[in-house]
Amino acid sequence: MDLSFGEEYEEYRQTVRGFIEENAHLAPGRGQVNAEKTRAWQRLLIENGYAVRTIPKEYGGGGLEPDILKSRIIAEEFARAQLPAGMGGGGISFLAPVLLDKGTDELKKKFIAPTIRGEMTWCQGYSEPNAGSDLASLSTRAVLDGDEWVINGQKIWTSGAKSSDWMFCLVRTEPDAPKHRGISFLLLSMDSPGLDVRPLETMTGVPFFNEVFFTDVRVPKDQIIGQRGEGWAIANAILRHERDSLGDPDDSLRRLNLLIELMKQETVDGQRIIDNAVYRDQLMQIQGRIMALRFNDLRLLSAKMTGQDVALATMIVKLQGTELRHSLESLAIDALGEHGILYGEGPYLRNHGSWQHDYMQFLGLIIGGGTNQIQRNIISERGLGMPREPKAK
Amino acid sequence: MDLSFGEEYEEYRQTVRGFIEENAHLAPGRGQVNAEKTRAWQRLLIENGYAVRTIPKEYGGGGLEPDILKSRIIAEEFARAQLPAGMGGGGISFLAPVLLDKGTDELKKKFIAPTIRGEMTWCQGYSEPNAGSDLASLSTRAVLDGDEWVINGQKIWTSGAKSSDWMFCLVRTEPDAPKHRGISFLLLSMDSPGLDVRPLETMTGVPFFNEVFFTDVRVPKDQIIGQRGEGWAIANAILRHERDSLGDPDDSLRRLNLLIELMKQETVDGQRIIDNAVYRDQLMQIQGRIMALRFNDLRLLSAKMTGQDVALATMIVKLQGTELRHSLESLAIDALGEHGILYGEGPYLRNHGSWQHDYMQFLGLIIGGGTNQIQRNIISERGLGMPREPKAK
Amino acid sequence: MEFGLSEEQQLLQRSVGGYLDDNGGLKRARQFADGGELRADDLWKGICELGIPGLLVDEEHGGMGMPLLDAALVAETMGYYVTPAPFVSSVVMVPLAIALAGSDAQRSRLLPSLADGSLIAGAALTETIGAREGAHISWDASVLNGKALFVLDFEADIYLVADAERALYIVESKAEGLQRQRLITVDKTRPVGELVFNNVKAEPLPNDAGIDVCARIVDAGRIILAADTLGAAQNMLNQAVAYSKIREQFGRVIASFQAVKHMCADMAANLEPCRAMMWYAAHIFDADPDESRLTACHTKAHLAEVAKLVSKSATEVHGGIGFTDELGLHYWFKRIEFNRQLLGGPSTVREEAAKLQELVK
Amino acid sequence: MEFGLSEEQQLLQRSVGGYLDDNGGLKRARQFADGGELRADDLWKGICELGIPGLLVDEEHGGMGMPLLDAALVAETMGYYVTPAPFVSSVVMVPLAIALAGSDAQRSRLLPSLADGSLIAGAALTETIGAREGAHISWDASVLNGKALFVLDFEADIYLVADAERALYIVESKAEGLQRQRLITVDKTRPVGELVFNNVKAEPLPNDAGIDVCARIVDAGRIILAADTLGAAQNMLNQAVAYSKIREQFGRVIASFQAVKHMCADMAANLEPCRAMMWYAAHIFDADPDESRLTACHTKAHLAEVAKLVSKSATEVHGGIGFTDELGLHYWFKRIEFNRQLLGGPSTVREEAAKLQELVK
Repeated sequence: MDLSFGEEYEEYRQTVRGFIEENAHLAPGRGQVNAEKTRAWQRLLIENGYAVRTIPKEYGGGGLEPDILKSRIIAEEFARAQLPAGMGGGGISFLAPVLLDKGTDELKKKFIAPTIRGEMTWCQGYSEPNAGSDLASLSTRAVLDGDEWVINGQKIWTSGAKSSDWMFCLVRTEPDAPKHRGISFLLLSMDSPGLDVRPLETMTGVPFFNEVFFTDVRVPKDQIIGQRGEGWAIANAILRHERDSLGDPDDSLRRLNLLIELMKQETVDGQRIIDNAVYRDQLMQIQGRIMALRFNDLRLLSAKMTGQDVALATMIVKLQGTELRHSLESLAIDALGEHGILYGEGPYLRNHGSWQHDYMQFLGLIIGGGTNQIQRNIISERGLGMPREPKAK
Repeated sequence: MDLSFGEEYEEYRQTVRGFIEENAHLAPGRGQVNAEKTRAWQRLLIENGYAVRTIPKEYGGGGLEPDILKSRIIAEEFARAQLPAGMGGGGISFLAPVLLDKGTDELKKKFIAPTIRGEMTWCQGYSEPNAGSDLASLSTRAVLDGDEWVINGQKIWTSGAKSSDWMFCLVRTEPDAPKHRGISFLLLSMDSPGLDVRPLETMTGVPFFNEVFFTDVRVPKDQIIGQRGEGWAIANAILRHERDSLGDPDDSLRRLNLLIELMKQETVDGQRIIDNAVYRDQLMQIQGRIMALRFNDLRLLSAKMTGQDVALATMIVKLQGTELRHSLESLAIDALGEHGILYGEGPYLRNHGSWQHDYMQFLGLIIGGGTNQIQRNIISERGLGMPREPKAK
Repeated sequence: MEFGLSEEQQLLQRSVGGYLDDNGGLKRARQFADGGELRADDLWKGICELGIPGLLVDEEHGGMGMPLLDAALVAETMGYYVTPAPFVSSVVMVPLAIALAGSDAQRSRLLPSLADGSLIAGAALTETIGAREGAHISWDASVLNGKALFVLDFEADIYLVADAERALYIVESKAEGLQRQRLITVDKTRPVGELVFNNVKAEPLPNDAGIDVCARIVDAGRIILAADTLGAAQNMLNQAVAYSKIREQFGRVIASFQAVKHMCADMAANLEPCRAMMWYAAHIFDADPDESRLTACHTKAHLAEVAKLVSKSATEVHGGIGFTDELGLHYWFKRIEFNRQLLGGPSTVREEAAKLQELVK
Repeated sequence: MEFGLSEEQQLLQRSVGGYLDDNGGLKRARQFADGGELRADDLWKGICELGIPGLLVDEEHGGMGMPLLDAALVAETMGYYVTPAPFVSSVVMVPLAIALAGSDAQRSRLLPSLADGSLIAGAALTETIGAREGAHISWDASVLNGKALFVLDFEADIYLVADAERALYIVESKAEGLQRQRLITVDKTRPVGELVFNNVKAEPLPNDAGIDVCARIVDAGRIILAADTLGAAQNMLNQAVAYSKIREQFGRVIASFQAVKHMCADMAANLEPCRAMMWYAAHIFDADPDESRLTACHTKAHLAEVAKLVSKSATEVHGGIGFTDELGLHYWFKRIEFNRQLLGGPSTVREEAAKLQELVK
């Protein structure tokens, strides 16, 4: 057990701090929509090795060796300064690594550099109305017609579809193959004729997801990653990644601290809410659960560095993290009482209605990214070695 | 909604009270082992129409019309006086009605009268080590040899096997029939040669259940209720009955009131436990849950009288009642702190260690009488019309 | 003895249900939520034709003089159909308050118009349960001052107002010095709002009987909100079971998966006893006011907890579509949330239950 | 940075586990529970040969001077094998107390015999966490009077005793005026008892450093009990998963039923992060005493809650046999219960956590 970062890393931390101090004025503000300023900041970070640091230089990245500790230091220091540590999104986080791993030279050259510089933004087309938990049964079809794929079908739960330039998506190209082997991974422009994006309304009322309809959408034949039929394996690697990012305990900790402040300020009949022993006990329960997940996260980070197998400790993150966060938001609403259900706008809204919003949003995330029922299947089968359900007769 | 019993019944209640006042001195004391006094009391109750009141006179019963309200009044008044309202047990509660319904004249004559007078006590042989949730797969075998069944096999969870004179049990008599149709319902003497009863030790440490081993146990051919292969249907009627008697909310209410008294008396650092807001809130939660189940019970009683269908409200009783009771006992242990885990004997034991005992016993009952997982299957399939699991390939 | 509904009560519930099935339900709730209507006048008209507003008003004043159980059955149906109509205050709490605490003149003047639905009444009582900073009503000579939050059935013609001493008043919504501001909650089917009183003229209810009328009508309100919750939760469970029987994944309807079955079984097992609890709570409100308080608290709190489980699980059973607006499942979800917090959240109400039993120092 | 166990720590845990697998485990626990032994001398001898009693004692006094994490790893293994051995007090709390608060002479006299296991020490500290009526220790001139309940590692040669002012004393178990009475709990692998002091001579620990040693060793004790719970719960989960893979009902192993799978998944999902939490809590005990208190409270409470879920679910997965004595599953169940209540139940400990953060008025 050694929780220090070591001398070399402490020096690196100082370097990062120095950079931040010098350049903070160049960073885009919170919720800034100045796209060019955001991209300039991204380019600056890449040049200095703070964003997409392990992508090779020839594709526009930092060309550095992977170093999880340095990555963590970067994340910590930028978070401390409340500055974005580069752009996020599916293109940079999920697609670029897959392209590097499985893309042809041509695809790499065409897509990686503009993607990581934020000039080409991506959305992800996986789920369909009839392929949710059973994603591999997706039915959006792509048929080869000369040099082009012709796509027909529908995707759902596509966040950012309105604002993205491109989409990476799963389509069925081999209808006669077993369901997991008939899927391919295609890249397509959101400007393609025949594409129709409609916002999906959800319980939060805040637009986030979309439906995307395909009518004879044509895509060049070589905008495929991997071979025909290999799409499922490629997508799965991404999905595992995506799940880990849901229910981040550091984020829950920030919310908890906000809740503690709130409970100290709010009063009912002149008594502070924090002085209510019932809510206080529930608050402490949540604090304990967050602590456990945060230490679990440290263990995962450390295990990544040393190559240890911590599969079970990894698999449980999404299930535990989303349920925990949902409970936290729920406690806040109960503690606020009538004020807890205020939403949208108005004079008595606390923290911009975020308690109510996140309470609902995290119910969505308990369902999304593989429902928590599916997570339990995965944990029991892959984590505990219990058998899959027998096939129905 | 009319929660009064009506004039006729209030008069009946006075009659019952009068009887009790006059005869209370004849009742056996709490936990009394004077078998003859118990049986004399039972005979007195039968004569006066307070026990086994609907069993025909020719078989030794009261010969009265069924009247659920009168039955309830009897139960209430004897409970109020803290006197036993007659003998209980599987023979009187479960077997006698089945005999009446399905038994031959000979069987009725031979068994009903001594059973209801308490001269012939019964235990129940259903579960087997490999037939728990899947009871119908039981493998204790009975083969006809001349005029006798010859039984080999093993039963488990047989409460009262040591003290009972007779057993009613399920045995496989038609090994080639489908599993539910190969079972018969036999009656046998516990004095039969080849029977071996061994107490089953459980987590409570208090003897309650037994294992019963059969080695060439011989039973007269006609000691069968119903036809060969009809045993499953007969047993199922009994099982439903038995489940309803687990997790009785009136009993939970008595425990709750005892817990409230305890929490008022006990102190930690000079503060009464009831003054701890966290435990008090949990206590109130339990009180609310008990209330819901008690009113549900009233609804069931009323529906029985009017013949209404309240299948779903009936099915949930065992699941809800046992979980509730387990939670109640668990709260008591937490509220008592270290004193809560005292068990067996000693100076600081509260309520004879019953909190700890019932906490464990009710975990046993969550499992027994059809595990609560099986109850959920039943509720979803029979109560909500959801499909059975598809058969495995 | 009969623990159950009379034929008349079943008929009442069926007829309100039939009307709302045809004219209300999700579609009407959506339209109301999206459209910025102050009141759903068409629905209210139909509800008036059924005689609902007069349920609890005595016959002498143009009502039907029914027990609270009848109103609770209607509330359950309102919740089942997420109905945007003034009910808990205008049909239940205010008529009861006027009947119990009003003078003969007040009764004669107000009850007939409440009973025929031509007058809508809101209720400003939140501060008697727990006052937030800045909220407080005081009576001085003949005027009210202060602020009341979360006023129920807000789009009203008159308001019933409780001051800090739990005395009750009637205030015209157009009274001089009265500022009204709508508060937006998750539940867009139930208008609530804030009232600010600057020397507002008000008419006290004399309350000659000297009972705690404020407590009585809060009991009634809690039972009614619990009944509404029961209806909403029952609908969510029904939808979840029905959807699971048609939605296929992995080549089977999801209703055949044990995980889904057990979620539904747990919802049903928790919800089913709530029906008897709600019946009893409503019945005992009239039959035994002393016993009523404790039962009302527990019914409000227990229904809130059970419905929270149901609303989460039913949404989960639906999967992604449960989170979207498509089936509108969230209208019930949010209605349950509203009912949970108004007139006292579960642990507040449980603490009141403990106090009633003298379990609090 | 490395968040994990060193090779030495893994080796330690494996060697203790190996020893207990061969010589301890359920069979030995049963024998101890049934047989009326005061101490399991054979096991203790083996444990001494492994050097366990000296884990936390510094090298100068014959120990190994290891951090608390090493002791916690051993505690986890003890819990895993339901080991009937004095540990939390004799190996952890008392040596730490003497090291922190003892005089040089006391250290030299007591630590070496604690380190080689020839001296067993119990701890009477329950009243500093919450005193029950009648329990209270007072110091007057040179003698102790009063009563201490739930003394840990009760079958001891000496006791560490805290008085009402949290000052610490060493008392010989054979001291004049000391009455000892065993208290029987569900967990028969852990002797606890009552001490009654009638003018009993005691030796104060001077505590020259002036820190709250009582609080420090309670922190350590809580972490150790949490580690024991982790081991016990992990064993129950392992047993449940293993049993479900061989038990057949309805023609399938029950591990293939989704209800069983999801129960096991929930147990694992809750339990797995507790491992990192326990490591951290034990590590920070040495690394940062100030931070340690809060982490120790949360680790104790959280493990207790998670293990309660695990112990119930694991028993349920076993069905009837889980309730019987046959597989002895209840030994772990009861060990978890013991750990839950001793040194502060979950909500008591959570309230302490709140106090540490100044969240209590």
